[in-house]
Amino acid sequence: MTLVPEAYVVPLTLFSPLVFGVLAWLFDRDWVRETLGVIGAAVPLTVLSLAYEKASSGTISYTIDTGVFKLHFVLNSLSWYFAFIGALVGIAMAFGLSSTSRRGYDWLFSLMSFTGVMGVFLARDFVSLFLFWELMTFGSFMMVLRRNRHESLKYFVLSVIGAYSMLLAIGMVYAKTGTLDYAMASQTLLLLTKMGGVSKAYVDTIFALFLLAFGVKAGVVPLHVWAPGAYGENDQSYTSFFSGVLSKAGVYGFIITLFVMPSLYGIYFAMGTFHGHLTGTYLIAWAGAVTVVVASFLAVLQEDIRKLLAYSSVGQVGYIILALGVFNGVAVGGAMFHVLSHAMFKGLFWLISAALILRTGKTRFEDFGGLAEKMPVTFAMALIAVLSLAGIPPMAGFASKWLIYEGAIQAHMPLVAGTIFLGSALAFAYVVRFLYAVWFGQRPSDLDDVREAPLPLLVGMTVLAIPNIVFGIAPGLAVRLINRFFNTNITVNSYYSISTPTGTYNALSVTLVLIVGLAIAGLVYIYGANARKIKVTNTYQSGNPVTEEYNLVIRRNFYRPLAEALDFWLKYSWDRFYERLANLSEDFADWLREGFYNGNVQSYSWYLAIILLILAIWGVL
Amino acid sequence: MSVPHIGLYYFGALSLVLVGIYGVLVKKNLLKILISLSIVETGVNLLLISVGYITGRSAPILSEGIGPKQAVDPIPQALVLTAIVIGVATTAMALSVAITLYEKYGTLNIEEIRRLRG
Amino acid sequence: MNGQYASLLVALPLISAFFVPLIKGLGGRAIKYYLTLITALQAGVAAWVFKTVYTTGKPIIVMAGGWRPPVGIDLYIGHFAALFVLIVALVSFFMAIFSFDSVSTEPTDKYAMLFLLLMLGATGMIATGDIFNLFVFMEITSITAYALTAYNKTGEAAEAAMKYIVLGGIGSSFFLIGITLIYGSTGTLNMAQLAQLAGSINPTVIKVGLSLLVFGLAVEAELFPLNAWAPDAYQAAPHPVTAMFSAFVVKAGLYALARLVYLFSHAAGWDFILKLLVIMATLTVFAAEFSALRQRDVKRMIAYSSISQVGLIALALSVGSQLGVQAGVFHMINHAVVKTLLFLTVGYVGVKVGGTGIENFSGLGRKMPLTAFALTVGALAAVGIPLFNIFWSKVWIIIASIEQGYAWEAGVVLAASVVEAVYYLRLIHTMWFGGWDGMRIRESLPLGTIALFLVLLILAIGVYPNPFWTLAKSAGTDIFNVSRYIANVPLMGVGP
Amino acid sequence: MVSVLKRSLAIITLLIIGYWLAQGLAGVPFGQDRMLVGKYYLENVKAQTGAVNAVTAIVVNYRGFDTLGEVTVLFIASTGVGALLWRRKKRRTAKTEGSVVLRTGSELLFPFILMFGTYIFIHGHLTPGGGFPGGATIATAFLILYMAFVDYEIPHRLFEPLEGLAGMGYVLVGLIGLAIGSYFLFDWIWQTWHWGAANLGRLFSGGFIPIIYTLIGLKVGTELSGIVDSMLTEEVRE
Repeated sequence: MTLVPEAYVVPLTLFSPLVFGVLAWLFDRDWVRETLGVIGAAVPLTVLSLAYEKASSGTISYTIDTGVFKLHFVLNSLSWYFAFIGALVGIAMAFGLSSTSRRGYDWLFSLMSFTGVMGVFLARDFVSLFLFWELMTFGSFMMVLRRNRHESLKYFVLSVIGAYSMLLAIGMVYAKTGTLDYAMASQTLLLLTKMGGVSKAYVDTIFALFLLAFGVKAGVVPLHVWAPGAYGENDQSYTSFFSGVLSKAGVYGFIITLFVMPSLYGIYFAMGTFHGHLTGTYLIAWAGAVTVVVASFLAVLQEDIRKLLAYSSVGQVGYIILALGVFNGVAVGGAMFHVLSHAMFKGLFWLISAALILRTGKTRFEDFGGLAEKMPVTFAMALIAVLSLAGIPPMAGFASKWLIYEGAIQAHMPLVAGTIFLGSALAFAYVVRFLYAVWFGQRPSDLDDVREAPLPLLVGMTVLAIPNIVFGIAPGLAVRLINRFFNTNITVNSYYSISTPTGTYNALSVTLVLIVGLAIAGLVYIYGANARKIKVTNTYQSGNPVTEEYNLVIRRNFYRPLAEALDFWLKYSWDRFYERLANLSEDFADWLREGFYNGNVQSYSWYLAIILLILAIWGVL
Repeated sequence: MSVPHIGLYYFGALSLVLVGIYGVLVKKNLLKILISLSIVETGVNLLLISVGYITGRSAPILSEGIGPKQAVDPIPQALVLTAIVIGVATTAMALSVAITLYEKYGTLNIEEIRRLRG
Repeated sequence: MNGQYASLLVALPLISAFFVPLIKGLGGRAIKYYLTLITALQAGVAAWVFKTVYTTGKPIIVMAGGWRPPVGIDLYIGHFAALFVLIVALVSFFMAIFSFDSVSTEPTDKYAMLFLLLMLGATGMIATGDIFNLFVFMEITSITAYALTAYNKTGEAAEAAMKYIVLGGIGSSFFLIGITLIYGSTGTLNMAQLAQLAGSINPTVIKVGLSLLVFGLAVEAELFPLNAWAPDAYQAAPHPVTAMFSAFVVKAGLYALARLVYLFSHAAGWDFILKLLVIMATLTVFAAEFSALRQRDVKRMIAYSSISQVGLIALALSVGSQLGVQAGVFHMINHAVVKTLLFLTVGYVGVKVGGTGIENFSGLGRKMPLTAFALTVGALAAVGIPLFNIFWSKVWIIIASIEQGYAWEAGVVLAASVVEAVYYLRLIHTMWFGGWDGMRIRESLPLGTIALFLVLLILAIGVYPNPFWTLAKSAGTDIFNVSRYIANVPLMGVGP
Repeated sequence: MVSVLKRSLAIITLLIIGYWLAQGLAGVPFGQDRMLVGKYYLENVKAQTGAVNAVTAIVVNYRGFDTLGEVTVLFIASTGVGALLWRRKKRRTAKTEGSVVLRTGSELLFPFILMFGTYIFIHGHLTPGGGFPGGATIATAFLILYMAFVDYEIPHRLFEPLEGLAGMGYVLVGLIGLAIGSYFLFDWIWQTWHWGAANLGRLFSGGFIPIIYTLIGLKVGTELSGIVDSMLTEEVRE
């Protein structure tokens, strides 16, 4: 702790990425730029690691006085947890960018959004939240803008809608409470609600606006439409941060509305119950569940590796939202845990896709195959990521999903729990495809001279792969951390073993069993199996001849039957709905413009007369 | 709702204003519109000056026999002087614009002078 | 120096404008240098006034002819006026420099005179303390504006001027009727005295009178639906003049509107006027944003954007709280900076590339990097991205209007702002990622300096708004706090 | 049909507006004495300004700022009209030469109209009138010349500088007031020097009112003539 004085912890965490980003932009030379960028991303991680003791036992606060508003930042165990996850993915992103990007522009804006995320996590009042929220959105938006105008526009419009809802909500809070501090505002609001100073509808509106604002960033269906494009049409190294951490800012927003502002907490009770569940949170749980199902189905059907990962991201964040909505200790603990594990495995995934795109220049499954031999280290990383995402022990992804599932069962939400199961099955379906289509099978001849991913990218992957295993084998580590800021009701027996009121998960024993099992299977395979080679294309045909266009190999149209089964549902697309809405408003704009500003000065004089008439009628009556 | 009692002078001035506005709202010819605007201005000026009138008193020139108690309010008259000049200036500007418009568009029909719209 | 020397603010541009016919023979360039010199001098005077007012904390009351109000006309240069007179002078100075590149239409000497008188008119409107004098200065402003709108002598320019004249003419006539009514029932024209008497005026008279005053000023202040002249005038006027319209001419109208409305805050029917203004302001934002959405001409698009921002200011000024007025004033400052920058850069592109259609902005990032950069910063600021100046004022406006119970209006305004974000985004994308014809244009050094100065100002206010917010607060209080206004004017006891 | 609808709508609208305005005006009854500041002027005008005509005293002295603005407005109009109708090469437009009666009459009357105009503006502080009517009268003289003679043009080289000089003169008088009496537009002639206190009600009195009105008269005369000139010229097309 003596290494970094307490007063510098927060400003260093907040501003070093931005400052170094600007420097990298200014000194736009190879190596200089990358070095500066990596330093900028490394500072928060270092500072946060050093500040762990202080932050987990107390708080470090910091205030900036802009004169217009005072900006408060607090580093406590909650914000430390989120910020640390962010910083970890951030440094991985920086390593990745060193390989994939040669532009100062990218460094500037990706590090700008880094600063934005840190600000969002550390903010303790609404203005700082909004300010850094916008900074974060702006940085990520500029990254998309450079690559695709249409997708950036979609992202931007939805973000702006979210931002303005937040602004409106903040304004409404401030108007009634006169303060912008989370704690103060929520206390005052609670008091006012109790005394009847604020109507229920007013508070409901605030609540809804906040959820809208955070829902956009978290990509809750139907606000997710920006995500596939924005995640996909981007520098993939940056996407690891974008999808891994920026979406968590949305989650963090949900956490603020649900837990940091206890008055809103009180409002859930005021909103009444529905089948024994609090209506407000039940809605959130279902929003999450729908997100899980819809996004997972869509992910399964994608033919583009980036789209698949993007929809998968949306779906996985859906889990977190769902768990928050389940609203009991275990589920929320699981949500917090899943924030960690999702950031780790999805960040890893995107870095892998960055490596693939960098080395092959291809993005569609049909163009890949057999890369495991060419890029062995990347393949090992991919294996970890896939296992973790699919929720297979001993990876972090299993522990978190298990907790969420336990929580849902405890809360007597069988349907919600069912969606978790369905989502897991679907996740398995798409990661299998990712695993098989990309790494195994026949290798297209143009991929024969593919090389292993460059070193910085591999370093980045390693940074993210290790936590996947560590927190998988030692879930107690994470849960103990979470227990510091939230009473999860989960007992930590040891680093390796955690217990909920209904069950115990001993990661170490599971791992050991698994290793033993694998070893036996391996032995059986090596010594006992009577293996016969078959053609890869044969798997699905089962001997029946098929036409060429219905040739469903794992690399092409693999899940086409599923798509046909879902035909009816796929007709409806939120994307198209929004497109139509946009067209409608453009038509409205034209109508207004041509109709009102019609160029005839006499009509304009009539407008004046009408205003006079309104004044007159008011005067006469 | 009762009919407000206003003097004949007010009524006349007000009528001029309304007649002028009517012209602006209905006439298609730009020159007629500009003339209507002038009528409005005249009406307003008359209104302004009649507000300053005090029954039975004379112009505020304090020469023989007219003291401060025998003169009407001088301020509206001073204001009207200014307002008239402003009206003249506006009309002059408007007319030169109309000349330019006629040169460029070949018409003074305001329904045809609509290149700027939307 | 004696505070009365603040009258130089009016005298200097006047005498300089009258001087122009004598140096007509020297040629256009010399006259533009002269124009720059005079605006710089005016900025100097304004800076002195600003310094005096803000160091003493007392307004300067200029009494013309030595008569104390209400007998004579006074110029009330309080915190607001001192600040805005400085902004007027500075913007004029910048635009005088811009005129070198952008105004080549003859006769330049007349342009210079009209330019100076436009500056004078706005200065007078902001400074005056007499309601009829306000009318006179308003007419000076608007008649110069008519002339300057038509200055390019194209058909479109004349058309725009014609619309402006007709609508402005109706507006000012009714404004004068309003003055008539109010004078008729009080017998005075001094604003401070009117504020004292406001409560005792016959309710019918004050209702009608105040409505008419507001109506007349709302035409100048571009409130929907009285703003139909504005986009045309903005588009057709020479580029520097457009910037001036947006930066201070409309602000002068808004200020006058706010000043009069708050002066009569004890009058009957006041709440209704306020509500009406809020509705009109909200509609202004809404209609203007949507009209800008599909605009192909960038100058016109920014004109609509300017109108919408004006609507936002009007909303802030008419929510009826001190915070609202302060936020409105803050927005006025920010808007003046941003729109000056936008119209400067767009106009410069128009001059250099030959038009302000959106197709001319394609690849601007490589064609004219500095201009494109400045334009981008301006556009981002206009959208209200944090760390740019408009963000702060917008936040306060939203908060202030919700605080006064206008949550719906705030919602509509924000929804319309989404539209604003879309069209600015299109512009930015076209500039940086659109096709480029390979041409590179040399950018002028003085204009680049001005643009960079404005960019830095935008960022400075965005990053550290405190000093400007303090300014805006005292200026806003100057408008809102009527009793202090009355106390500051040395009224002599002319009473019934 | 549309036109009838429009007309009737206009009439109804205007009747309602008219009724509303009339309601307002009813609160300001005609012919009553409601003077407040006006009374002060009437009571003090002679002593404070040396003018008999209260209106001109108000126009030039008490409310000098208005008049300065007024002069400016006219100046703007002449400048604006000049700017708008500016031609690279221009000539007079005239359809026909005036008749003999007109030509002879205008030549005869011209000096007298000028004199009358001058009379009006130098007696502004005593009689109804002043700089603006006087100037307008002078402009009429030139208008008559324009109508009578096809190729008549005002002496531009004289008029334009004169217009500027007269305006500058007005501001300078005001600035001298600022220097002497420390107020802009301060009537130093009357208040500091007390000139003409002895001939109240005669020509040489009224402080700086006659001086300003002379300047205004010159200015208005030249300006209005200039406007007439601008409007009566057209472009020469090669």
